[in-house]
Amino acid sequence: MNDEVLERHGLTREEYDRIVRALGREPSETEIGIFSVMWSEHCSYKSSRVHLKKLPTRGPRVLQGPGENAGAVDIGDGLAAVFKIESHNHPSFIEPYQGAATGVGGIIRDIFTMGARPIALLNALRFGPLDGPDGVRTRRIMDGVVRGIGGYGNSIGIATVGGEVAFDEPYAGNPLVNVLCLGVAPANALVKGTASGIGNPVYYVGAKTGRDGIHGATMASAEFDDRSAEKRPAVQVGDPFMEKLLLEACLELMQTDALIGVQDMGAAGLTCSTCEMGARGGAGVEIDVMHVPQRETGMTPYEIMLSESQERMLLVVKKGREAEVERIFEKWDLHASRIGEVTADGLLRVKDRGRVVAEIPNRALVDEAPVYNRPVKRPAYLDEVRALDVASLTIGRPAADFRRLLASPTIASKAWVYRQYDTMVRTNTIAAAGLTAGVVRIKGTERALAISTDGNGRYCYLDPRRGAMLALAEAARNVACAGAVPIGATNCLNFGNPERPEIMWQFVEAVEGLAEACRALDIPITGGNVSLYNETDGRAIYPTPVIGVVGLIEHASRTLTRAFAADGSSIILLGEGTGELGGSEYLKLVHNRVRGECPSIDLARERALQALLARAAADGLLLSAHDCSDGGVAVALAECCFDTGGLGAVVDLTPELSASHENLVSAATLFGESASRVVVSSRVGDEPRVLELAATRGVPARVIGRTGGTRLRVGVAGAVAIDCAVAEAEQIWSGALEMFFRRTAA
Amino acid sequence: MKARVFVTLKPSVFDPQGKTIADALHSLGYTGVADVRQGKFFEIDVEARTADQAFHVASEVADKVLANPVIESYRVEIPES
Amino acid sequence: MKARVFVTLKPSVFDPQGKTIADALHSLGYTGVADVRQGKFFEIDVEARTADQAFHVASEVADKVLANPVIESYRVEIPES
Amino acid sequence: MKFAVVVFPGSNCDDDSYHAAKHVLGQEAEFIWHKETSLKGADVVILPGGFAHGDYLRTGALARFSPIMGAVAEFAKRGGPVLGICNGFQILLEAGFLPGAMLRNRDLKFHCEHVIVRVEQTETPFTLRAAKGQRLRIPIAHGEGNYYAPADVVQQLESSGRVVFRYCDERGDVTERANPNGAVNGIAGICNEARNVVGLMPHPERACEGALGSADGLILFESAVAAMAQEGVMRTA
Ligand SMILES: Nc1ncnc2c1ncn2[C@@H]1O[C@H](COP(=O)(O)OP(=O)(O)O)[C@@H](O)[C@H]1O
Ligand SMILES: [Mg+2]
Repeated sequence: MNDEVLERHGLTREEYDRIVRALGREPSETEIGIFSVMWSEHCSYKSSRVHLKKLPTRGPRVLQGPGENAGAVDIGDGLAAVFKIESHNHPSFIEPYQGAATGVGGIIRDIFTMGARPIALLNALRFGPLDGPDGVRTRRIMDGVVRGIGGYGNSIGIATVGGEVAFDEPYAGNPLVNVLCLGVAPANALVKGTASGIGNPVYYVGAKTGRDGIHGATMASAEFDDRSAEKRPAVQVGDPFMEKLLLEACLELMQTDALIGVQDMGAAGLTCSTCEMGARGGAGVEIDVMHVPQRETGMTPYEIMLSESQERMLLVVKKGREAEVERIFEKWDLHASRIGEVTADGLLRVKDRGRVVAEIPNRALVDEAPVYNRPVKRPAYLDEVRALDVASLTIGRPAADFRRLLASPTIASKAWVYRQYDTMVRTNTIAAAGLTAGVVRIKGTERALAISTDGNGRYCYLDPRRGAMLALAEAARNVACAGAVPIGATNCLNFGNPERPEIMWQFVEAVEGLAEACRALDIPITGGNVSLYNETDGRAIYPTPVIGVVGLIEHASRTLTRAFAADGSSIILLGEGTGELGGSEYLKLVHNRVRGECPSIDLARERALQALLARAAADGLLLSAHDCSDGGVAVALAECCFDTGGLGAVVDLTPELSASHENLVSAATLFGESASRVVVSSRVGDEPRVLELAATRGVPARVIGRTGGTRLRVGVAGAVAIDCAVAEAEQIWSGALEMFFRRTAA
Repeated sequence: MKARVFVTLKPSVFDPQGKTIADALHSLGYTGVADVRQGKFFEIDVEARTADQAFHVASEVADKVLANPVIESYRVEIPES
Repeated sequence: MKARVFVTLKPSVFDPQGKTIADALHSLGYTGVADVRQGKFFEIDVEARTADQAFHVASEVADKVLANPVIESYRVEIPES
Repeated sequence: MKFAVVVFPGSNCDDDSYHAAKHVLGQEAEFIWHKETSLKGADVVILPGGFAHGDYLRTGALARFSPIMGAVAEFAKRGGPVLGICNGFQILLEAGFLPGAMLRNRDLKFHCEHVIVRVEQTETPFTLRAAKGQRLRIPIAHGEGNYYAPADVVQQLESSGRVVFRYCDERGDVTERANPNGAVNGIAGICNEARNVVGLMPHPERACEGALGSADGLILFESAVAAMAQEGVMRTA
């Protein structure tokens, strides 16, 4: 086998030798293709697998951990929440609309293949700055991504209830598009991606197979450079209508007991679905590509096996039930094609008109894929960036900085984004988009699910271990602010090239930090996705773990949002800051520095805070809750005033000194991003009970002010630092993003 | 001067829109319709003295704004008036 | 046989897409572009023995399905092959 | 009272209309698959939101060829109340039940948000319980809701009192700013000449419970129930 062939397939010489050993002979071309996609980083997790094992995945509620199409947790009433996050970074950079749209399509399939009805979508996005040298391109990418997410999700009729958008230079050449889907299934009827039962027929249903996306999985496993343009045909066009038909037909089929297993054909298409289903069931799968519906003529078995055409499913059904299955698909104008059957020999056998063109043990493709424990090295940049010389900062007026922060795209309202998403279809959305974590009620029960995604690349750049902890803590805190108890998490790990020891170090640190935080907060990881090689021309993104947390609200009617609810309520700050400015939005925006130590976190205290929130919400003691994140307590207070019709607040904060300079005190107090802090409000008279609850749990809590009037007044130790009409602040905040797009085109 | 730009998905790219329309036509009894592909088409009014010049501007615009070269190809025509 | 159907908004109907593209082109410095109108264009593969027959089928399809007469007009072309 | 909710393959607000009719209102409700040819004795027909047949060509363009549409036409001709919501409205336009057509929103963006509409006409089965000029806070969720009709048709709609809903601001004024999509004269919904077929872009079925942010949409469903009750009285009398 010559090097050129291996390089084209992204295989090393050692990997090739392994293939020969697994087969006991030289592979055919089709077999090389099959191995190459299954052993690609994207499918095999070969660089990440040893580390992902460190994540806690078990818990009393976990019904399905990692390994299936999606994870699942028990939510009572005989139901399961099924959810997973997935990245579509590379395709979205090449073709923003379709890349993002097909990302949404892919994650929805992962959910309904589990037997769940998808009820909510979220998206976590990272782009470069909207202005500056790459501004035009970035705006075009963002516009396309947002339209693509909406185009797919709105059509298929799944509410997009949340997400996040942040902007930073390292994403200019490599935006991140992570999408999360949440569904609900009967807890005792989760469907698996398993092939079993010798002689059971294997069906193919959905769109026809074309040459699109061949080697998409391999593309997602390589860096970008100026040659990437050649790999472009890997982008596909999404067909939400087809997916809607598949969704309804599959859910209808799952009402019968004719189905053994199902998996969607995502990355590595037919190859991945056949061998993974076989491997899970300990069975063989034999198919003849002749029966695979084809869109183009003259496709080779190689092309058919590697195609990543969208909206296709593979099903194994019970022998003797074929007519019933076919009838359900016909109802939805879908044609189910029988392409093969389950065998006893554990092999993936691919035939072309009866002639065998590939014959590989399923285990060799799936379980025996190479695993690397890649070298790690602490990056040299760390010592330099962690040093923050506060004395060198020229401190301005807090009131002006406050306005600038409100207008910063990362902090400003994302209404321009989510107004383009259908946030309410299926009439489950309790907390309107933008108000808090997404909250969807579960019809037929008293309950609701809250869900949030979070991740701060800047923190992780400064300290990937702590940054990952902070990401999980923030996501969990956000659902806790809605009044929910966090019950499960999913994660999307976006990093650079793992073959560079410095990147690998970031990765390992982040995974270990996440694992520690999950254990401390008692939130199991039920699944996720790893996206590596997020680099363009050798420049990596910030290490960016994005964490999605699902929380359970026992009484949907007790759901909290961030907006102050009434004039004259008491404002209480739960938790306390230490004026930490390292890695903050303030430092970046006002002083153009990405430096310092990212905020510290005490996980035990975080857990106590979240438990306190759930309890106080359930007891009806709170009127609103909002966590302090980007922009610190000042921005959090402002956000509590927004969407209230202009309700103001008067607040006085205790100065936070920490180690910082004296002239920095008010900035640090107002804009520092210390973790584990939440602004809540309660009726006058209820605050003693809130404070008492907090005291018993060891959570610092203090009444800091009261709602009322039409201005937001924030003092630090009695000296007024911010005094701004809410209407004015809200106008800045809500109009900032839109300004960038006003004059851009379709 | 008028220029026309036709933007179509590249032949290798799946066209769900065309496919859905073709399916609908079949179910309406137009069985003789084998295939439909849907594209976009733009009529552009450009200030230009020669057809060549108009062609040039329209091509540039098509390349930069109207088509995404990753999945689409385009064709420019200057109709004789 | 191939037939092409062009569907355009009637002149009396405002075309927000064309307008947006024209604005974008202006902001990109293409000041010579006076006006843009966007339409749809379909390539249909019809079983037909003569160009006339193909024209007939395509026109019917355009009339019944592809264009909405309230806002759109259409034109059918059978390109010489 | 029985509501029929027609299900096209790409309908996605079918469950929502069903839920509103059945669980919020406590009426009977039944899904009718688009390939069927009978409405099975329904009293009210709802064409729900969604993207009926993918809508890649034009919204609602292919739905008029669905087998059920013959029965819907029959039902409408006999005076039965038909409500088209969002995609359902688009289908009613494409199928010729109502005049006009939908263009893309003037800013080319999909809009999902609460808007305010003013009830212009109460002499329809879906507004009879509302007051003229009453303002309803109801969500929209569409990319193509920019209602258009030739000037003479608009003129006729206006003069015959067939504009049923109009986008307005909080004070009830019809302004450019309050118009989310560019619809001519701020038109959000219209009815046919016989006034029994109503189409509107906003989603009343999404505004039937306070927990979802507004219950203002309920009045359309309650009106339908009242209308049928009246008719029942008339029938038995
Ligand atoms: N891409 C997006 N899609 C949908 N909703 C979004 C998106 N980005 C932000 N939001 C919503 O805007 C609100 C504010 O987001 P963010 O500032 O990240 O919240 P927080 O700081 O509380 O985590 C949240 O309700 C979030 O769900
Ligand atoms: Mg946040």
